Amino acid sequence: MSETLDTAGATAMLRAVAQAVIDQTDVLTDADLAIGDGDHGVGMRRGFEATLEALQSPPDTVEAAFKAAGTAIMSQTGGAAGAIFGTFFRSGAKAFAGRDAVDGASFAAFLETGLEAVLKRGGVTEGQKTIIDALAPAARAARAAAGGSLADVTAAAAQGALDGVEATRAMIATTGKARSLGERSIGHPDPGAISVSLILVAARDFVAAA
Amino acid sequence: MSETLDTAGATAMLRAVAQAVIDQTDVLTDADLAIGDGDHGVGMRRGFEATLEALQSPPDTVEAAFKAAGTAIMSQTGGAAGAIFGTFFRSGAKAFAGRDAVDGASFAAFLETGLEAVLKRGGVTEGQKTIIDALAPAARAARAAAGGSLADVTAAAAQGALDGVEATRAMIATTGKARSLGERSIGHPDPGAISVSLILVAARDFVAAA
Amino acid sequence: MARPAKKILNDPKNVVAEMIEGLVLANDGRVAKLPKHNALVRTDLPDSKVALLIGGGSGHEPLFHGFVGRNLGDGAACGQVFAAPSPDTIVEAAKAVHRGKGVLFLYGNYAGDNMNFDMAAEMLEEDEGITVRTVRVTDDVAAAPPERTHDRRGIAGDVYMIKITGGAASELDTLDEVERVARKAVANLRSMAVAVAAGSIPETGKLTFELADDEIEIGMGAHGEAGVYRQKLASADSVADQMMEQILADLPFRRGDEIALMINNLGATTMMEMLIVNRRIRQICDREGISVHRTDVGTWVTTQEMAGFSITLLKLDDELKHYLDLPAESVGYSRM
Amino acid sequence: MARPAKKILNDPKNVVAEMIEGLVLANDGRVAKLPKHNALVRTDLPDSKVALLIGGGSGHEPLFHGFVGRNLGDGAACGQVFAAPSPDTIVEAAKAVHRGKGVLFLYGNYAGDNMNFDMAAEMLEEDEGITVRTVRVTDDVAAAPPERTHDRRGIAGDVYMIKITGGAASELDTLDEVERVARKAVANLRSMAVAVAAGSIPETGKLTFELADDEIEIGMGAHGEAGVYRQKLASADSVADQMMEQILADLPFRRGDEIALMINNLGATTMMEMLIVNRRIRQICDREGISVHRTDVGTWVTTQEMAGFSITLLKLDDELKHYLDLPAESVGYSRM
Ligand SMILES: Nc1ncnc2c1ncn2[C@@H]1O[C@H](COP(=O)(O)OP(=O)(O)O)[C@@H](O)[C@H]1O
Ligand SMILES: Nc1ncnc2c1ncn2[C@@H]1O[C@H](COP(=O)(O)OP(=O)(O)O)[C@@H](O)[C@H]1O
Ligand SMILES: [Mg+2]
Ligand SMILES: [Mg+2]
Ligand SMILES: [Mg+2]
Ligand SMILES: [Mg+2]
Repeated sequence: MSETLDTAGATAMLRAVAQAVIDQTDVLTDADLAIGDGDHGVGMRRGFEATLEALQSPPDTVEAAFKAAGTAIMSQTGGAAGAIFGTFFRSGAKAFAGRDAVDGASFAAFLETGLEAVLKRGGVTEGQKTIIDALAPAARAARAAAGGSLADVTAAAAQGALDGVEATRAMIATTGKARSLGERSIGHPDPGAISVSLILVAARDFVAAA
Repeated sequence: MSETLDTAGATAMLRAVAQAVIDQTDVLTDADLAIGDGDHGVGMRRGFEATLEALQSPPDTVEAAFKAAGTAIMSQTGGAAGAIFGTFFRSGAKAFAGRDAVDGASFAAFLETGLEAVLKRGGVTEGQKTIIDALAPAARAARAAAGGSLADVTAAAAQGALDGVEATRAMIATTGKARSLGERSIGHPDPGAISVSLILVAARDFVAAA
Repeated sequence: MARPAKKILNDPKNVVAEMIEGLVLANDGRVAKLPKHNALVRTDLPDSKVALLIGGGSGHEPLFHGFVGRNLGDGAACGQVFAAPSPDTIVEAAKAVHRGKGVLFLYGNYAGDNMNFDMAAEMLEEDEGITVRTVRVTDDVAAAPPERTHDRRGIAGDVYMIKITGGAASELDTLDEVERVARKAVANLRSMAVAVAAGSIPETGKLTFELADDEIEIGMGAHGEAGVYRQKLASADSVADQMMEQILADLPFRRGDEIALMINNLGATTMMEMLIVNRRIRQICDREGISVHRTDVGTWVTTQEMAGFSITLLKLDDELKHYLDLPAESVGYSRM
Repeated sequence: MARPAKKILNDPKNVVAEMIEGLVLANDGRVAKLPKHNALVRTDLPDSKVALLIGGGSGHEPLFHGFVGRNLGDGAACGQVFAAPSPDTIVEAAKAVHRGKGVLFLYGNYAGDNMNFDMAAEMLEEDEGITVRTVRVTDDVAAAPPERTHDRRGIAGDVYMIKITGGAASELDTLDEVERVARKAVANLRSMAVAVAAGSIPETGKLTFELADDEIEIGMGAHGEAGVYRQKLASADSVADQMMEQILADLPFRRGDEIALMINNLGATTMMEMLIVNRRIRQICDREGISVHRTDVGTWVTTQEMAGFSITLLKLDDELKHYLDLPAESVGYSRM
């Protein structure tokens, strides 16, 4: 288990993340069918397949790797998820500016920077049953663990996201396609939040195995 | 059991015939769904409901009663059946011209006159899996029994029609909506032929009970 | 035939009358209903013209009632769902559109329509002294072999027939001439349909045929009459290939021909599917050296909620092109 | 969500690209596709005009790609099925339609569209110096209470918005003026839908919601988003009554108002049903003293093969009427 990831390592991690999301296309489809329009799975698959392709040519820096992922997602996913995850990776990438490796602290900063951009773009706050409800607790958990190793930070972030997904079950959607369900949205986890957890769990597992 | 039907009796018989066909709407629907477009039942119902209405005002003559039925059918049934059964009753009615009652001989003449008009109108011959394949044997059987009572003639006609319906099962449709089924039409009786049998069975039963 | 149809209707026995009432209201006064019949007539008919009367069973909306308008039908006689109109309705509609130069009857070639329109024609000639000519649409290549085109059904080709004959009936002065143009058009017209799922008649509420979840039927008729064969659901390209092979060979269409191309929705098919099929058809036309003068992709000749589509090719010459390209406007079909 | 969809397609991943290829081929050269994006642009754009860019997720055919043409959209940015287009596609489409007088973005109010179009607008202003204004369609009264119209979805009202804004963008000289007309139109626009059966996304092949055989959902959104309530299948008249009650009360529409009326097929509904509903709507309008300037009954904003329809009312004044009634022609919408 390495303490940091260089550009090649970060690229490999992003590839593992992409594959993990692609593998769960059907799970995301079903989650979005339950409270949205059913396209979240295929949208995420398109975006992360484009990410895998974009990362074929090795990026020069960690920042470039994350930005390439975000750009691929933004241009191929479409919909709310494309805008949000695209913004998340592209803006979050700035946390790695000038750094040649990902460590625990920079990973936590990545989550915070990405979260901030996403909050601004989407105009929602916590509790509206969105991506934010996985991302915000993940970022907080990562910050709390930021003194530790990259493994500690990714583990904390993943757990924060998973807890966040669970918490979305009890929420009433007040934005996005699920909004009109009102109370009928209770009981179902938010699809976008599930995607956040898939991403962070894959990152944790990659770091743990690296 | 009376030997002849006067105008009121003929009108009552036509009403009984109409009701019998209306009662079998679903049977005709299913028969037409199997090899046609499924509208034969509702078409016959429309025509014979209009017949019942037309016969509310008592016709002056037997001929007028049959003609009124034919006119109602022709204008309300629509489709192939409207043209054929409308023509059949309207043209067949001429066999009663100048007569004040229906007897065995005139009923046989009615079937023959109606058949002739229908053959001309439809341009088909026996064996093409149509109304003709019930009507022609019915007319022949009626002619053979025409020396007997009205009861004999209607019974013979009904039996001829029923046998005709059975025979249509083995035929390949070469006209109408069933034509394109080709060999797939084998095994199914012709819907229009079934209607002929319903009409003549109801006539037989009315005469037998009168 | 067990699955029930699911529709938002009032009394199913009144569908045709209520539908025509709704259509007249949607039409901004340009068509009127005859008081006692399910028939429509243009309100802006010129004093003198060859009249075009179209019609047939209902249930194929927007055909026929939606095709009454300038350079289209002058009137329409509408039957109940899938049932030809009765002679009296046709007679009254013909009298209402007649403007002194005779009436052309244009309708699909079905036993019921043929008999009812023929009876009406006889009545009109005998009782009213109105000259009637008849052209039957026989575009469905699936319905009979090429040597028996008179046994073929009329399907989506009705649209191009109404468009061309409507134009000819606006510009040409005699019934003879209008009939000549219509006969030329029908001789140059070929169509074929594929069904994916069945439609239903409101009054019975029953689907008109059964098709397995993974089956389609090539050559299905406009009332659910049997087609040429059933097969497993296949790709858009391969379905288009099969249909085009039969259509092209039938006329036959040859290198250098110029055509109008119509892809018509049988009811419940997505436009996406039809556009994807259009893409393939154009690849085939390019390969065969056939040029496409114009394309119509839309919903014009339906079989209630049947899913599937038809492909229609019309071989053009300058005269047909002229009438086809005239502007037209109606509830069912508008083109500048 | 178990019943599989049954469609004639090639690889479901390519549906949007193939559909756009088919559409361009059907369009007689009047629109072109951008080389690297699922975006369409008119080929006959004048040198100087305010540009109207429309767009959104695909799957609502003929919206949006079918609404590019004279007096309609100048271009369209198309996403994947039910997914807003990405910022880069929108940027390229905007650059292609821009003719020196700024670009108006007109699209339905959904989180995904809002974010992607906003990002594109920022890029265009910052990187290209192109002025962009945005008008979001919010006609669905089922989506949020009247005090939160900014939370409402855009559904079939898109058609009247594109028609009016397209006309205004042809005749008016400044982006300000075109935006003003569009804002007035959207403020006067109200719609509501009813769903009878679900549609599906080609890539998943799954129906987007479940509805019992005897149930309908009033207020269903254009991607199958939940409506206001579910109820048993009811008569056309009572369904029209319920929907009209909510629509009329919302603006509210008042005695003496003049409206345009649209009944839009969500995909698989028969035109017969819509015409029967039109009949009832006109009875209601008569009773309420609302006059109908024009009616459009057809298939313009779909949810794939969803069955159901929507009702749209637009309150008119002379200016809106003028732009609405301009002739327009495109694959999806033509009116003389
Ligand atoms: N304004 C927003 N801010 C953050 N996340 C959002 C917002 N709107 C929607 N989302 C997220 O997007 C997810 C849906 O993504 P997706 O299905 O790809 O997009 P769409 O809603 O356009 O179909 C939701 O589950 C929710 O988590
Ligand atoms: N040319 C014809 N002559 C006699 N009977 C015919 C002819 N064509 C069809 N039929 C009869 O009409 C019946 C179908 O009637 P119907 O369903 O009412 O009409 P349609 O075929 O117009 O739907 C067939 O079963 C057949 O018996
Ligand atoms: Mg979604
Ligand atoms: Mg029938
Ligand atoms: Mg029929
Ligand atoms: Mg979506």
